[in-house]
Amino acid sequence: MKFETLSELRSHIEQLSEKKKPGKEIWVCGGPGCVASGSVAVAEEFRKLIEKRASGSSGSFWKDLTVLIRHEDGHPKIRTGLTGCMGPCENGPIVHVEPEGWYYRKVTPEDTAGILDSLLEGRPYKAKSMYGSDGKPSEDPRAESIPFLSGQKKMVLGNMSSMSPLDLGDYLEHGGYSALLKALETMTPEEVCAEIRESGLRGRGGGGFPTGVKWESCRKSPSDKRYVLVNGDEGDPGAFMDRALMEGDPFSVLEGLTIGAYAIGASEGIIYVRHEYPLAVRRLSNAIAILVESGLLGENILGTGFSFHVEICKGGGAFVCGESTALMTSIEGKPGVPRVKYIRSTEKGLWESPTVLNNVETWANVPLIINMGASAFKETGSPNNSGTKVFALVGKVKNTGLVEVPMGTTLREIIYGIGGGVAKDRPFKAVQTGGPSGGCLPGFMLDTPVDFDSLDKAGSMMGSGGMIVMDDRTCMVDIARYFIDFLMEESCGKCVPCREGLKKMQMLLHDLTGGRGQEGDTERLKELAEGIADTALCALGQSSANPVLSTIRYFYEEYIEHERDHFCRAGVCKGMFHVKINEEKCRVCGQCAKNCPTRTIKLAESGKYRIEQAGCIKCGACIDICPFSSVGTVNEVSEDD
Amino acid sequence: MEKILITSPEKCIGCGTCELACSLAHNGECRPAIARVNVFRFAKGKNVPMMCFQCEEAACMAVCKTKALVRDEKTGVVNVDADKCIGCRMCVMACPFGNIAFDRVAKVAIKCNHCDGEPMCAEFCPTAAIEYVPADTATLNRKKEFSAKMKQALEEVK
Amino acid sequence: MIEITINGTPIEVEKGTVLLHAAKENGVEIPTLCNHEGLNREGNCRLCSVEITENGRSKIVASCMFPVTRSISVETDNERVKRARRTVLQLLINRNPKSPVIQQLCSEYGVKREERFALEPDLCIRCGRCVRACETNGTKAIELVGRGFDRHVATPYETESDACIGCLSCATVCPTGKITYDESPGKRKIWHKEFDVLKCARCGIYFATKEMLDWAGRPENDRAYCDHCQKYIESVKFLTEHEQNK
Amino acid sequence: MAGWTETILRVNLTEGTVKKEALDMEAAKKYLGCRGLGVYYYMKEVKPGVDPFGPENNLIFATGVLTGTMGSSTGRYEVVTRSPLNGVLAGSNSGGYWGPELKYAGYDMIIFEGQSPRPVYLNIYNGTAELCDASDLWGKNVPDTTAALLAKHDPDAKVACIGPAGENRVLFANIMNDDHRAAGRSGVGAVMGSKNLKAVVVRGTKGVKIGDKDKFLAAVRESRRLLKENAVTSGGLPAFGTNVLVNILNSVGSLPTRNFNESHFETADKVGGESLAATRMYKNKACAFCSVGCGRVAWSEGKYAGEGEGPEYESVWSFGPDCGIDDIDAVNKANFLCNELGIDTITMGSTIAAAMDLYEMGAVSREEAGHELKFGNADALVDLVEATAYRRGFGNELAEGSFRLGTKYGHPEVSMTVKKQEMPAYDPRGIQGIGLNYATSNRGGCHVRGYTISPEILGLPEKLDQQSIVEKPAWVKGFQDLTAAVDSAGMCLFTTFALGAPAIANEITGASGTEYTGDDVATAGERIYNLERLYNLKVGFTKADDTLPQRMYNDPISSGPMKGNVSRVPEMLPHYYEARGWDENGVPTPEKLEALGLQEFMAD
Repeated sequence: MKFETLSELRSHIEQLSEKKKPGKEIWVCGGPGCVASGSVAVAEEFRKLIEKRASGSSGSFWKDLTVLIRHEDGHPKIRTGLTGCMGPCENGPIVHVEPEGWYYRKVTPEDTAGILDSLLEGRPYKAKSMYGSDGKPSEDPRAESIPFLSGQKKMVLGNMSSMSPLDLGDYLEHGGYSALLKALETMTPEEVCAEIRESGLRGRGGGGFPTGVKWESCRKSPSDKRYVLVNGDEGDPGAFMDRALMEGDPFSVLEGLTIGAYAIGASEGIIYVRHEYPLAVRRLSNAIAILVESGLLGENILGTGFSFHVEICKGGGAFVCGESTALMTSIEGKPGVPRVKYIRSTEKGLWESPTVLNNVETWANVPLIINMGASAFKETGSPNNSGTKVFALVGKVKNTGLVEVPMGTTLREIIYGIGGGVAKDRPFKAVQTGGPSGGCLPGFMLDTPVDFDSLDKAGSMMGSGGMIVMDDRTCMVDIARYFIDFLMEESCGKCVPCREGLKKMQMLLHDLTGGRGQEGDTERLKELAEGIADTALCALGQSSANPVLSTIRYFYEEYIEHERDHFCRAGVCKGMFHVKINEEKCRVCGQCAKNCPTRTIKLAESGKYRIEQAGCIKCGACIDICPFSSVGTVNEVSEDD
Repeated sequence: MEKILITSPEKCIGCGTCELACSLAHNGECRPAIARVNVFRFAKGKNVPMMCFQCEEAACMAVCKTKALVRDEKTGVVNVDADKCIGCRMCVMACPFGNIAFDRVAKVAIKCNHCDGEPMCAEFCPTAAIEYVPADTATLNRKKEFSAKMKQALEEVK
Repeated sequence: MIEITINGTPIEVEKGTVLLHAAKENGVEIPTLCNHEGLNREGNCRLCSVEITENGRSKIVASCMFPVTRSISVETDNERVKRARRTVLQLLINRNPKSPVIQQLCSEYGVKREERFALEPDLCIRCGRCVRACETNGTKAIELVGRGFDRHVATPYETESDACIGCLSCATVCPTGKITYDESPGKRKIWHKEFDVLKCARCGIYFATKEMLDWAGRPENDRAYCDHCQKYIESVKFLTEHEQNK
Repeated sequence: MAGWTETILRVNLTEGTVKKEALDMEAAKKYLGCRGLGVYYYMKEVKPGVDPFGPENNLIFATGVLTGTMGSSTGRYEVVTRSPLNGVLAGSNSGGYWGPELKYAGYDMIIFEGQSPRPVYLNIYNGTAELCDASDLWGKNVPDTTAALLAKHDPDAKVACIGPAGENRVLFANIMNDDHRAAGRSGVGAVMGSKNLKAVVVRGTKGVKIGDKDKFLAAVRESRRLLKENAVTSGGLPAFGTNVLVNILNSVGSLPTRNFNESHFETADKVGGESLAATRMYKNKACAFCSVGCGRVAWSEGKYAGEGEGPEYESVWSFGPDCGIDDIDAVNKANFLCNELGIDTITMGSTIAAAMDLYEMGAVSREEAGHELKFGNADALVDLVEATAYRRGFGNELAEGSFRLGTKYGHPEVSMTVKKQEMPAYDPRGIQGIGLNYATSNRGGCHVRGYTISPEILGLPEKLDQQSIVEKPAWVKGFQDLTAAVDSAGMCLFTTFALGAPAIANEITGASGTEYTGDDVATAGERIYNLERLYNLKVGFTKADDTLPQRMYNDPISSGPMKGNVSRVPEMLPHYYEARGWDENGVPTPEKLEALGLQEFMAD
């Protein structure tokens, strides 16, 4: 249907809220992780099953399996379909059942009948329950008793586990567009800006700049033409927060954007999405088409005289295009290279017009704030860091996945609470936040609250929400090398410090991790990194030194070992360590010998296992397999080793 | 009052001192080949000193993309902002009179700028064949006559 | 007007003036490689870095890009600034050891090429002046292609470009002498493209490519002479006119 | 050093090679350029007494420190070689635009060595210098040669070349540049011809560096002011050219007439500068960078119709009064022909005057002369100029100059020469100082090596009694030295009407960036003069050659204001030697040479 006036939309929304939710809902996670592990087949199976059981119906089925499969004819009414990412990717395919709120892990098509039956019978399907706090399938598969889910506060991701990303109706049912309605009906643009400022919302793309301030300054810049942009050029390795939002809840992003356009007086919006996210593009395009059809985008929206058009711009996937000025140059059709930014984009941005560029997650926060009001929004989070933040929790952690927590939650709560701790219970070594240009924080910083200011102070950054957990088998110098290699690939090459400086950092790090370190290299690296941080042109270049600086800051000793002793304690850097079994710790379980690919671990006269150094290829399999942590690295081995 | 350089070819004895004064003033060396003013010598003792007319509709200015050629509204002189010149030579291509050139060593377009109000060619011309005079109606007419003839002649060629 | 201090000296500058200019107008020279007054500024080389302090917070900015909009204090030559410039120069000399201008700057700042990090010598510093010149001229025959360390100036597909007119402004604005061209009587070769260079009908010097004259809109029938000889021709015309009027 | 290009070209015509060399900057500093530098290089490189027409004689084209700069009248260069006319070390100075152009091409000097097996010319375009075939130019006169070369090369190039006279080794053939300016005297064109070198084409687009721009401009401003304020340089010369002197000299009874048989020409006015300006002149013309503009662009009419530049006073005199001719068209025509054919006008006219003298006394017959060669025969004059250039008929005799002519016909006394070179247009009997200058001039009969006419007649810088001899030796020395310096620096001699050594020194200082005082300049002049003298002594000239034709001593002026006077050179000569610091035989003393820094040239 098309909403012609505010009141039409209002009455539609009011109707929806009066209506009781119909029957049961079986949602299959359609996030990329779950799709990869077979969730589409699961959804298909559910569809067939419900179809079969429903009496004589055909309903309308969309060919695209990623769309909602709806069947309302049978009794009781059961809806099923694919959603956006539900979060616990490690455990996919995930199935979420409403209104019970049950979550199932690693669901296969074979489980579907059981789940459907159990649902109709009103009991959980325990076989595939998510793990409880004891690390075993939970008796109660509700989110509250699953640490991974209960530790989170899903605000932005709130609706994603229980609606179709393709259906505006679903979105409206979940309260969608009430915020736009409220803004258009009851607020002036200035008031919207003020509300956002008041909420303390800060840019979720990593900069943490107060969104409301940005909007107000853009609104004040005199111009006939203003733009609102969505930065959907998520490029950090391992990060997928924005992707999840764009794929899973495109309407919320668009609603936020529309509110923003209203607030700053823009009539055009552009969503910049990397072309590696074709699904996000499809979902957004679909959403835009529906919204235009429904009168929620386009000319004279809801009869208010406010017009707003949105286009999608597909980026080439260059990491640097996530940098705001590069993104704008890219939209302008030029190579995505950053511009020096002493004049804010809010004054001169896209096509030299005042522009507000916010990241996907920031936009998705906007309807929440308008709906609940600034003061209610601020109740979540910590001072000066209101609201929640979505993270992609990955690395050596038990539960990987998409998590949303209130700002100010400590690293420990996220990694150990939600994430369940370091995988295989190995010692925690560091957590990397902020993407490639973020930093690595050590164990003693685990109680750092995760917010913009604390992470900055700790020498890392919030970034867009990547969070990589590392254990003792991670070499910090090698990590720095990895990130510098990545950045080296991704540097646009425009300015000297980033282009040439990364090359030199890379040479130094390759020397250090290749056993060619020279005295003073760590200092050299530090000096260079500081120089780059001072002089690089864009935020990306300036922060490109962070992986090096933060690892040197917290893991200096490890650098010195690489530099001076040519020793890699983590046993990562080739040829820079020997593997040795600590006989005191060895319990003679034989795992190491069994797993040694070269069969060089033998039982020694001492009765303990010993590695014959001559044959050892330093693959580290024994270190990883030893349940007693008795195998480790040493710099030198003596004759008798 | 705006001042202009006017030439009286009939007074010119062809010594070329203006060329050296010009090159010395602008380039610190004595080098007719780089002078903005040139004297052409013909049979029967005829000599014609030539320099930029500071055209009202200057082709050089029109074609310059970097605003390296700017008219000083006070003096009417079209100046070269050397810092802005990128050496595309379009002005040289465009001037129908050959009155702007490109200095390959300094990498910059060069033209007469009245030596910023103290034109050395006029100062050193021994016969006042080049004069720097207030742009009153009479002198302006003389200048116009000179350049109008040029333009006319040029039109005929075209 | 906004009052700022440069190296402790208070000065007044017009709002929006970039620091590089504000400094220069007040006799403070700041080195730069990528800046060219006739071209869009890009702030690529970072050599013009200066330190600004505002509300007690200091940061390094590229003076060629930083517009004065608020009262700030600027240091153009303190230790941090020098260190920043040395960082830049060190990186440049490692890759661009043969450029006289880089050598000169390095000797001023006491920077020497590091053999260990020495890269294959290249004269190009990717400042993009050539590309901007070409773009400004409207010809757009060259561009910076490749990312990061591989970034370099080239014509599309590294082959001769229809857009190139052989005007040589790229070579003119190149600060390091990287861009060269071959010139032989009647021929000019640059960016893989060979041009015929027109010969002056009077003095015989080769003065311009046809493409340059086209680009400048010079009438087809008025292209016979170099600028000097054109001047001569004009003087002949003047004389002829003069005679006729007599 | 600024002011110099510090590069010279050495061309070996025998080998056909051209190479660049660094200029000896010590020498450049010491000898200022042009004449001095050329003489220095010549003496360092060529042994004394070589055959002027032989391959071992070098031909040097040299510019000076000021040539091509904005100094005063700096369009000059000098040709230095051994003269075929009289065996001295000749220096022949010329204006125009060629000299500066050579510097703009990047060279201070060209040294030609050897002898080309076939006609060639040297073409210089900045850094490029090559010998080219000149067989199609050989035989062409100066304007045709110049036009052909400019058509072939850059039309803005400058050409110095010889005409048929040079090719035919007329002993007083000159080298013409820019069509109308001449390195006139001493037969340097014949040497060029003997080398089979037809022309030197130069095009230069470089510049001359200025050492101290501010100082230089200050000096130039001051010089220009002085030149402007001077009646000769800003009045007489621009208006009437050097020819302004015809009436002046006539009025002081010192205008040699009919081969020095008289000193007053009744109808001189008809050929004077005033008449020329009023009836036969298009316009005056300047050499490069000259504020004086004494050149004439003139024509001739009737049967002598023609067009060209000049005539200068000396030419007017030699073809006019000295031949007893008052037909301005004939005089002009003879002058134009000399320029076109490449002949020195002074020697040409004076030789014809001597021939007329011979004819009048019956020593030459009408058949021999081909004309009724009486004084006043204008047709004969014009015809014989051309005949001389091509060595046609009697012209072949004339081509040897008056000394050989007189000797051949048994009357050496008709040759009005000093050291076999014809005296110019000032009667030494009427003007004592100029006589001493003639007698002692290093290139023989010549006025421009010590132009005492300036004080003796024009009253510049002060008026001297033309008949007095007391102060003349010192004045002659002073003028000779200053002239040597001015010639060498690349300035025009005429600037000295207004400028003294300090003004010249200031210009050189500014241009070169090296400090020169007025004394330095004068000393340089004296050094150059002594060096030339040393050459002449080495090739056999003696005190006995420092003399005038006997007529100057024995035949008093017969009429006019100076009636009854004879030259008193013998009285002045010892004082002159003394003033020069030479011994009684006119040989520079070792002390003098040492003081001038000429030890290396001391007699072996």
